[in-house]
Amino acid sequence: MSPFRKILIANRGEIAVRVARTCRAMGIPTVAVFSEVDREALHVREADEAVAIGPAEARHSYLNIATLIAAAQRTGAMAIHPGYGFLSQNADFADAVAAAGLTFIGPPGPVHHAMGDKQGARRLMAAAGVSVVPGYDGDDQQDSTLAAEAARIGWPVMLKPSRGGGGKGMRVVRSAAEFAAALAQSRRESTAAFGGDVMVLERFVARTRHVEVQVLADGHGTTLHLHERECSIQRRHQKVIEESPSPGLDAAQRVTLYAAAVAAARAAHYVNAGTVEFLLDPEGRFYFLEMNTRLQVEHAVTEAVTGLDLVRLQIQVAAGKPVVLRQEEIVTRGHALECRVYAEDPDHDDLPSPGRILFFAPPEGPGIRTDSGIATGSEVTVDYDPMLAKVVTWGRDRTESIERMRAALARTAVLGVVTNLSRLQAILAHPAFGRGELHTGFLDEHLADFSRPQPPPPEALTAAIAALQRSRLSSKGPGAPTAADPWASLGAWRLA
Amino acid sequence: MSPFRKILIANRGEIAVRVARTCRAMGIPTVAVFSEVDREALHVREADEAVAIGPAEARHSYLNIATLIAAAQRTGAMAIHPGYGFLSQNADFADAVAAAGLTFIGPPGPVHHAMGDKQGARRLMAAAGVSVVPGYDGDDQQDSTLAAEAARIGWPVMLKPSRGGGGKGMRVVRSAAEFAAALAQSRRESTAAFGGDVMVLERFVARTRHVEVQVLADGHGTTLHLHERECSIQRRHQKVIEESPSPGLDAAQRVTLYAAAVAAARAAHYVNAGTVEFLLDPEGRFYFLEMNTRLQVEHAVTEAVTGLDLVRLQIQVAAGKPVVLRQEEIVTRGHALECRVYAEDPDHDDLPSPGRILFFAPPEGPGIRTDSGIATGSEVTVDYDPMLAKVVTWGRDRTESIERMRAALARTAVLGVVTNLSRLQAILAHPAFGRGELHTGFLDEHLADFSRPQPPPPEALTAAIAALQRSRLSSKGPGAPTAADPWASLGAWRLA
Amino acid sequence: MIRLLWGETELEVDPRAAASLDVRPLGPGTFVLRRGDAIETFHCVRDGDAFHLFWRGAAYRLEELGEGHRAAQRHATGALEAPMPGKVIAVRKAAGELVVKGEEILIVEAMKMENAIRAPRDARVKRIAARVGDMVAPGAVLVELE
Amino acid sequence: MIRLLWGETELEVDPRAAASLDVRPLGPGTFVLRRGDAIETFHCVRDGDAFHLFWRGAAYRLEELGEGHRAAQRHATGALEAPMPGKVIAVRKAAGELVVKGEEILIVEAMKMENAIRAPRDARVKRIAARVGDMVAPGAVLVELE
Repeated sequence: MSPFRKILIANRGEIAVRVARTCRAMGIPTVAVFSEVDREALHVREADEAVAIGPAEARHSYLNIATLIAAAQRTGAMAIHPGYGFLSQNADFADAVAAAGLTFIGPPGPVHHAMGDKQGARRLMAAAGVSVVPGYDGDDQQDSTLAAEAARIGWPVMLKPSRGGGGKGMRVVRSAAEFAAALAQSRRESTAAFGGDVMVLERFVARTRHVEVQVLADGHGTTLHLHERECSIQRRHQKVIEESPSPGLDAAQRVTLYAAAVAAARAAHYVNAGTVEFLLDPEGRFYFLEMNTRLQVEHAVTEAVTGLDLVRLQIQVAAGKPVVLRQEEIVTRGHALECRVYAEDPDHDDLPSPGRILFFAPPEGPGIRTDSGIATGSEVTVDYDPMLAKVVTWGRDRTESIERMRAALARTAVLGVVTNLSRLQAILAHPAFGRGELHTGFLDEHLADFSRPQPPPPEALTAAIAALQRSRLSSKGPGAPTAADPWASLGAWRLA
Repeated sequence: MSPFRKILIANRGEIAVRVARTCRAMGIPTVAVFSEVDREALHVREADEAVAIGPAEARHSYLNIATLIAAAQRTGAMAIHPGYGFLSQNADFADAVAAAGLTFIGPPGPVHHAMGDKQGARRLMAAAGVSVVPGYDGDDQQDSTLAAEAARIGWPVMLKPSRGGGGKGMRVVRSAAEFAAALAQSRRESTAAFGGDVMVLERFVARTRHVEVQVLADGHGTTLHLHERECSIQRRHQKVIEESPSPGLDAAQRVTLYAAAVAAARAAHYVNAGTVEFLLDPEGRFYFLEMNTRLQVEHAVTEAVTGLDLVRLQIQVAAGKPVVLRQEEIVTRGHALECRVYAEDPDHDDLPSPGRILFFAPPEGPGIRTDSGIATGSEVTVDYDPMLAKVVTWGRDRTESIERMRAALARTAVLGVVTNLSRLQAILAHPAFGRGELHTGFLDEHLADFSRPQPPPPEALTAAIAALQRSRLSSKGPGAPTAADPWASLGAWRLA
Repeated sequence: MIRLLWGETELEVDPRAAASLDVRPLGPGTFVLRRGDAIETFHCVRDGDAFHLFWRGAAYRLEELGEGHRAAQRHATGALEAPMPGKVIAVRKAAGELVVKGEEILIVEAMKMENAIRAPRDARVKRIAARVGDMVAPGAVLVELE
Repeated sequence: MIRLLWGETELEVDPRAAASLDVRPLGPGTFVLRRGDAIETFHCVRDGDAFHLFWRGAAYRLEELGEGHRAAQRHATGALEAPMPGKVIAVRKAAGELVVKGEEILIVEAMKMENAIRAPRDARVKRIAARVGDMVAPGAVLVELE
């Protein structure tokens, strides 16, 4: 028996595709939603029904609570999966879904409310005895108060929107002189992305690792951890490469970390899948960073090492079923890596690179999983997050998963937009990465002057011109291509 | 350090692609070989070099020992991976490769010789105390002797070429009247496929399971088992669906079975990866069937449950490295299924269906792996085995892997040739399959009159005509497609 | 009406119904159909006068029939055709011989499997239209019975 | 010679050398090159006057330059261009104001990230060519400095 007759997926891109796939395996029909620019997007094709929800601008479509609930009601969806980003951590949305008699696949509103803003979460965790980074989480949000608190904490200071995630609006401020401009910019970004501009300040600790624990609670008294992920490779405070297990933890640290994560989840009265993020300083001390009350982008590495399907578990928990797994049954095997492929130009300060995907071929092979939101012909617009796909590899050990990832990245062909694939390859090839010597400043330390693109080798250019010549020849020839060369006429397809 | 500077893959299709992928992850360049009709085949594209080895007919190309060794020498390949089929179990080939100073990735010639023919293998196993199916494995191969022995064994009798595999030339003979014609046909097929026509007779036991154990021996004294696979779903004695673990074994049977397999491998002085096949009768008794001295088609299910890369292990063992795994480290997790997609028409007596692949989209999603030998545009010729691809799913338990397989098969789009996908779907949907009640006569018992193809629903036909209309419209329009509809002109691509 | 042949079955489609559908191409061979909220991604590829369709997990081959075209009489009485492309590897009977129902007349090999062409009824062989070694195309008449 | 532009760099290809290569199409956007035994599968897609190439794990965008065509002077002195398509969300300076090197002049948002257009040197603003809310295309001149 399917737990829900139909599920609406209130998201787009790779996560909407990925959620739809688990639903399909479970025999649950799905409803996609799409904004005007996403009418032909990949996530729409994966669904059984698709409802237009408004213009490109997210706040009028993917962030429009009333429209999403109306779409669910019209199509008879019994539950809504929010994915990540957008409304996934929005307490009002979770409440509104419940008020409409539907099931929100995620924690209930009060949990989002308590943990969804960093300010409240820091206070709750400190009260529960989980250590937090020294900082400021007060209600007085005047610019002058924040500037004074920043000076008290000591430079550099990390500026974080109390709401939000994904690195948006986060900034390291290195001196009092920079503070006012940085605060204003973070507040603007925060307002645009999350609809609020309350800020939290934290001491910026250099050379820290970002380590997080996946948790799962069923609301019937069971709260489990699904081991950790390390996400220290970041760019602009946005995760780029994640892995599990972390190469920076020993067995004793793991025990402590898992216990802290479960304690945090219990303190938050957590239900469904969530993530407790920690900062691990060079001395091996943990600090609670925040709790993400949703599925993470990087959940696939946990799936690879634990063998669990987190979306399936989310759906079962949302349906009120107790989790039958015991903690000791959740064991990891091998090592998994995830590389996020972004439409950003690593040679030009990571400028977004929207455009049409003229060719996309995901890598294939044993131990490789690609979760993609694009296909050849997809349009990458300026309206949404520039993440195109996640390449996930699994291996018996970290060496094998790195080997597989390097082979996979070299076969990930994306044409039409500029991607960060060259930087991902450089990171994977770096000796310090191979040794597992990771910290959140890894890219600045090791690859700050990475940007030295090499021109295509002469042989490649000649081959490309030959390819175009062949295409032209045959497109000048008589109408239909011959059986011997059926593809010739396609070589030249123009995408204006 | 790579164990070999370069490897030649003496095969084609999905297995050549699959071997090349592990080589790539290991950083080892590969050399593909191709017959005249395979010049553009997928396996060629996966390699770094590709050598033409002759005409379509396999005995002049993929079975031509001298040509293959010359190709390896010319390109500087240090080792040859034979894949499965073709020369993979050919003792002369293994010997010739070694004599040429190259490494054969598989057991040495004498092992192939001893185990590669069923006659010798039966005798060796009986001598080593492993039980074999009652039958005849004598040297006297006169038709009259075989007929008399068949009568002595009792009808029905299974007729098997002493050399060979893949079900070719195997036949169940139900009465003396059928025997002569069946023997002649099996001998012809055996000669064509394996170059010899010595036959073995075995009592045909109804409602048996086919269970096999993957073994791995390193030549330094370590012989390990990698658990079992069940391959009872067969058509024309050819495996169609395989899984691991077997749903028909209890813990005590597993212990016995693994011990028998390891004993068999040791008796054969086995080196490298191999498979010991058993027949499990309805009373739970095992009989040795044969030993396959090569990688199996279905090795991917073992990889899915053990997490081991068998091709990597094969290469390491061939390079003389000891296997560092301990038996107790080789544990299975969850359940894996493999479905073989054949270019055969299940509605017309499984007639082969060669042709051009006009469209191929492998299924995607968590827990799905597709090993394919084709891409859109590939030519499936009459010259080789009709297997196009293997769809492999993994799940936490058999229920989840079946769910995932059903979703995967429904998304495996192959156009241009007829495939057995409709039958695979029918098997997966059958309650007896779901209950794990498998035996080698499963298809005859449950799906003998499966062939009731339904016409496409009217809605589908109308949509198809609409798709063709759109294609025509735009191809009549002005030259370049518009940005809004860049694909329109491709909808109509003709493949003459 | 557009007339289509699926196997031996003739089917009809109203081209105006097709023209009014919301079907759009998404990539080579891939299309999406929308009817209200319902959405269906399908694959369709033209192949000469035929086309291939993948719809909800099933593949179909369809032939478009022109004006006044009739489905070919595929099985003229007494004619046995090659069921698939392949090579004739054995001929068991000659013209004038009698065959009983189920008896092998010749054998075509493809993809390393032998496929016997057997008598569908008791009859006398009128003509054997293939020799050992011949490559034959599907539908080629191999044997005529009286 | 065929002249190509890769970023700001001009490259040349001998069309006869290309014509003599063994390059064959394998599928949409996919080609195979053979030189002796060596084989290389690569991807190449045309896009107006440009084409995109995927070769040994790296992607390149190249523009074909016509006869006598010169690479455009992309950075006219004093003109600041939009680095990517996006929306102008803030304008900090007006014509006539002085700016110091590194100072924000305006902010373009795309994919939810803000990108500041900063003064490359101390200068006086001659013209601001965009207003808050404008959607701008890459290369569009946003600011002119004196």
